[in-house]
Amino acid sequence: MIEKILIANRGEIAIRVIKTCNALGIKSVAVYSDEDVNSKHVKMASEAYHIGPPPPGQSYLNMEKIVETALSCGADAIHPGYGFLSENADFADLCEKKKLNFIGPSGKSMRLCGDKMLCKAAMIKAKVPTVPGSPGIVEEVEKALDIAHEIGYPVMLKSVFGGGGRGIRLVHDEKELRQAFELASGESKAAFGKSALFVEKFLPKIRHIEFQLARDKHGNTVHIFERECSIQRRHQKLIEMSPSPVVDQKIRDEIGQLAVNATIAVDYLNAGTAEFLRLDDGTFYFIEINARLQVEHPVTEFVSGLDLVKLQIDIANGKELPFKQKDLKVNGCAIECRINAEDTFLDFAPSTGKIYDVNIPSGPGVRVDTYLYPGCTVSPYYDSLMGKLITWGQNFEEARQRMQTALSDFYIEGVENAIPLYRTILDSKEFISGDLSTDFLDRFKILDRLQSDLKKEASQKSEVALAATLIHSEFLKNRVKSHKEHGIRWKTQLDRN
Amino acid sequence: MIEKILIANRGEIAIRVIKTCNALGIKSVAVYSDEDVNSKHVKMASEAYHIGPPPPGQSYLNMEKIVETALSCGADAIHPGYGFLSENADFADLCEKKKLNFIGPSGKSMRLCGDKMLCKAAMIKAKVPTVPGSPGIVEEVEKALDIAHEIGYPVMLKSVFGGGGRGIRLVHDEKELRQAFELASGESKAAFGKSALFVEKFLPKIRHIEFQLARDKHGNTVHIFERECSIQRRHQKLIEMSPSPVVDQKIRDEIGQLAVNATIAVDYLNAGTAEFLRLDDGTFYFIEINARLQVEHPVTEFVSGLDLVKLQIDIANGKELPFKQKDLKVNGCAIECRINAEDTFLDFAPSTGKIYDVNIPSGPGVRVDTYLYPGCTVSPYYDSLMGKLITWGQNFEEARQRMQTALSDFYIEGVENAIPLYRTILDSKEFISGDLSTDFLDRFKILDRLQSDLKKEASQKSEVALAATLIHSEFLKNRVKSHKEHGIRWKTQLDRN
Amino acid sequence: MKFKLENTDETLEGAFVKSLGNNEFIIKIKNSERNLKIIDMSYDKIEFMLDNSFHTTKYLETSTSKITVVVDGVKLTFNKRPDLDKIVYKNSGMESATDSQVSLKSQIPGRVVSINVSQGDNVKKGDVVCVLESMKMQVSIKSHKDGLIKSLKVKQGASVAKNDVLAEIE
Amino acid sequence: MKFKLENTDETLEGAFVKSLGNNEFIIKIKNSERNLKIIDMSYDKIEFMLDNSFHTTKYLETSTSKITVVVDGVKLTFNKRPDLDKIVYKNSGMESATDSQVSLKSQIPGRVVSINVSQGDNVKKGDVVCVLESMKMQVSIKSHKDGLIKSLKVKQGASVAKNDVLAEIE
Repeated sequence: MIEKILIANRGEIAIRVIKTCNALGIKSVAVYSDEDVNSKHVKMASEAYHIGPPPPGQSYLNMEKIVETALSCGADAIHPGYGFLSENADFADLCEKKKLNFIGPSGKSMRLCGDKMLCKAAMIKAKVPTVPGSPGIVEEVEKALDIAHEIGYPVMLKSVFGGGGRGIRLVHDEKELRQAFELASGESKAAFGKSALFVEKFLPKIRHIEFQLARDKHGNTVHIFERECSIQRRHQKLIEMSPSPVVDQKIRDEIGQLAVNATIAVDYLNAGTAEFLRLDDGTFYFIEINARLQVEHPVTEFVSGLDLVKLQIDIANGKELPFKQKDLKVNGCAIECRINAEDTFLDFAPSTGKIYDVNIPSGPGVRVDTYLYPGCTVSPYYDSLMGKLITWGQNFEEARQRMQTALSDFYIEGVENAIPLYRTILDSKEFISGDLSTDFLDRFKILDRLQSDLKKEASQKSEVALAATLIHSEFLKNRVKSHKEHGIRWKTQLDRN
Repeated sequence: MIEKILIANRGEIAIRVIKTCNALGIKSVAVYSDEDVNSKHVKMASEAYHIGPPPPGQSYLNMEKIVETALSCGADAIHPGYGFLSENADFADLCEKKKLNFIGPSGKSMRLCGDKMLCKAAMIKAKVPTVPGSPGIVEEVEKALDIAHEIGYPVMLKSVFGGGGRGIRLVHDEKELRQAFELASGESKAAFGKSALFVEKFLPKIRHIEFQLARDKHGNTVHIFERECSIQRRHQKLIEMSPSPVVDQKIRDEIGQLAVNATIAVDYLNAGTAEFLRLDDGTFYFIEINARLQVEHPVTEFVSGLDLVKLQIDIANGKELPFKQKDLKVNGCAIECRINAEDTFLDFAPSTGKIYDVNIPSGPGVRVDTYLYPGCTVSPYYDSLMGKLITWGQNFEEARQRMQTALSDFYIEGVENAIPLYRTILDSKEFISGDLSTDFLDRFKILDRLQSDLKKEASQKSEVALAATLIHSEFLKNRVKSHKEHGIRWKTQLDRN
Repeated sequence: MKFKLENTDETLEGAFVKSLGNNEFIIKIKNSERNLKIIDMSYDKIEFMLDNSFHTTKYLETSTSKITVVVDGVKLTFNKRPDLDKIVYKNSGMESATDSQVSLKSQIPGRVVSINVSQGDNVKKGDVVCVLESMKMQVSIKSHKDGLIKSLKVKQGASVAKNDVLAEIE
Repeated sequence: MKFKLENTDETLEGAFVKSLGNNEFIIKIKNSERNLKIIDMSYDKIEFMLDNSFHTTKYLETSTSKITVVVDGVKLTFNKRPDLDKIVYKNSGMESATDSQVSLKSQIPGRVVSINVSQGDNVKKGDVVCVLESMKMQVSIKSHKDGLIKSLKVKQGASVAKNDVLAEIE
């Protein structure tokens, strides 16, 4: 039985895993780069080991160093989180070789999931419908141009590696495709040492709906409902929810069974996700299996009542799933907003730096997974996900209302973030009516509405701001500079008569 | 429909009500005494009005002032929280007279619930079993002595007013009864202007189990399961949970129906609680109806998925209950620990003062309702409840594990509290096996175990503490005094070579 | 004090009227008197009641010419010089570079992955000048106008901060 | 430095051995060398790694004779004078008054509701001397020994702080 888990990750997901370890009495081991010596996962773990300099390649992607650390500190298992080494089949193999219990699928299964072309073939064999598109990997930009010409623009340029939306580019013409091909190759080479791209027909107004899966070592397989993840920017998810407004129990049973078949087709182990695209006419196409715990797993935890990390550990321990498909029922509705460090109005460009202040919301049905604390740093070396705000309600409307309240209470000082954008989205009649699609932001000109909302809000607060400015000029004007420099917090001497 | 609610309360319950108001888009109005100008409920409400000096009699119990404030600010409803005016029938009547929607039962029903003797008579009529004891109010100490002599010591001396354990005293002999009678009269006179005590047979090794109730204006009545509240100190609840380890669905249906009958017998309206004692042989005795939202309502919210404050508002708006008894199913298990400002080793005596630092736990299945923030004050004028830590799990064990983890993460600097005590209780085999009773602390000598746990913990941390002391003498020794005096936070100049 | 909300005709004017003692004041906003009670004040943060609502304000940046405050989580900037009194919206996305600017600045912090032009090249608005990497993403930095690359200010592999000049384009 | 854990025979001794630079040090605890890395330090709080575990320590009270620290949420007090080196447990409940003490002190803050004895009265241990009210509770303050009420130090209605003397009993 697993007694000590090394978490080969950082940020909110490392903290998430530590929390379950603590509850189960399992020792947790954090690893950290020079950049993360002050990070919360280091502070929370039972033990923490330094593994290298800031660039991921020299620390969080350094598999030998991580395995060596696990062995020398006596960890018996490794949880990879998401990103980094989580879907690296070589790492899974290395763990197995070193007798470390890798909490995830086998290297072999991971390779099959990761190779989108082989995976597609396996799905076709298992009668799981897939997206119409190019037959295999496209090595040369000229070949990509030929295919695009054949199936017609716009097309999607995708990387066999990547996932989570990275390495996916929509291109409208030859020029864009050339530029995108070069960039995508570069990114892929930088991250994975090699490039392998393919082309797929662009499908308009699609929804992204995925099914949470779990499979134990005894072959028991279930899906734990769907998540609707259609609100995206640049093909990366922003808002996720479960259940989906367009999935009823009949569709859930039907597509859920396809997801289970897909899982069995790649001999998957542990928790994973089968991603589907859904067209406006109700057609579902399998796109890929994410061979890891997803960022958005908390929405499934809320509606299923399960602790998915605990489930992962139990499966890794060889236990049988403690339930059957029929035991699982959707309870209420959960929504997640990803709290990314990025500037909505700069095309979601990264925003990094020190967090001077943060207020984390709380309340009935509110959960926040985050690494933020006042004084921490959002590093440019790692991804922009600072945290996740998840709310649950008996129904969609209650979850939405709680999300709105929690968003208003969420304050982050130091980096740009999308909280105002989420407030605009959650207020929109289209979101409320469930008219979702991956081009939601463009289709409803959400950024224009956001600008108008921000103006309205500024106008509402202008009198209060004026009062604050008056106070400043009356009491603080000459003091701020000098005191800020010395970092002194002082109490003002107001009249006490 | 209610659009603006004045919350005639303070502390965590005022904040709790504000959160639901925010989610529902209802404006919230806080009231505050001089002592509370810096309190969190004032900061969170849409509006806040000063109502008087610190002593409750001149502020939070000043019904005329509160009603006047509600009328002048345009509130259309009043939520009384618990304590203070929540069970004051005159206040409910006054609100009704002034056309303010009082979110609770009618004054008439409240009077019946509050008069334990009349209530007992109503229950006997409704065939709800009650505790054997004195036939009515005992005005003179000599009469109390006679009754005690008749039914035999030990006996319980109780106040017709009070509730929440206040005004209940266990006495073993004549001398104790005389002293207790005098104190209880005094307290009751101070708080309610009059005294009315009665005597009941002391029942050994009892459990305190209560049923959450809801009744709408159309007469629909349901119970929302039981809460086991047997872990107590001085007859006040410390830990509550739902479901109870000794209540199965059959008993839940049976006693729940008694609770519903009790509710109807007093023509109750809105959310309330029927309290029962359960003897070791499985007998349940009704003791009283608490005519308000209870401190421990969050455990019911967790296992039912309901927002009870929202339910209260809906009922006050005249809506019908949106469910039937058969729709309500217990989902998992929830536990609550009350975070009181009191010194466990000083017989739970109050501990007040400034909160220098606080860390509030979070995580899956963790909820904290609290008014604490760094820099706030725990006032001697009001009760000792600083907050509540509530955890949910799919089953008792998961809820317990999450509670243990959350308790370790909960840090309060400035006042004594019972967090270490709860850790000892939650670790005990008796708690785990569900062997609960109101004398749990004494029966299992929990305070002795706590002392031994604290010693063990101190011993485990002694080396770390030694390291910290070494650092202090090396780097900080001569700096602390002067810097603390000036309130300066400085970064030390360590060698940076 | 007087200032204007950008893009609207709303003008705001305010002043302290008098002290009532006990940290309470009468102030005037838009010609109506309001009650102000200061609850707590530190060098960069003030908590106060305006009439009967509580507000928290943080001062993020203060200089003689402007002040940036966060009021109940909403960020506003005032220009204090009378001729420039206005509120500039956070996130307004309205401050993009114009044709008259020479400098192409980085709007994000990052590492230079590649430089796609050389000194003396002619570029069109929208052409990729260089690629930055930040937070695992590669971001193309595009020319903000048609022109000639006068000079390149960064090298491949270099780290740039937000607002660093990447190139000068004339 | 050397100190003893109260009620056990465990003795702890420690010292700085050397600096490794970069805020890392070798220290010796119980004769074994340990690696200490200071992460962050302010006047009342230190964050450090001891070997490979992170710890937070707050210094609540420091004087020449003793130091009270909270280590990862656990409070410990060291007496630093060599003859008194020991850890006094928080919440040990062992510091109750003894017969030799004259002063009856209040262990809670509160308001005096009633005084139940007069100067010159004889009291027995456990007799109620006065009643305090705090946090809506009435708490009886009982004599800590048999004796004679020499003087009463409080009046009805007065507020008392923790550790205020209520009466002197001889």
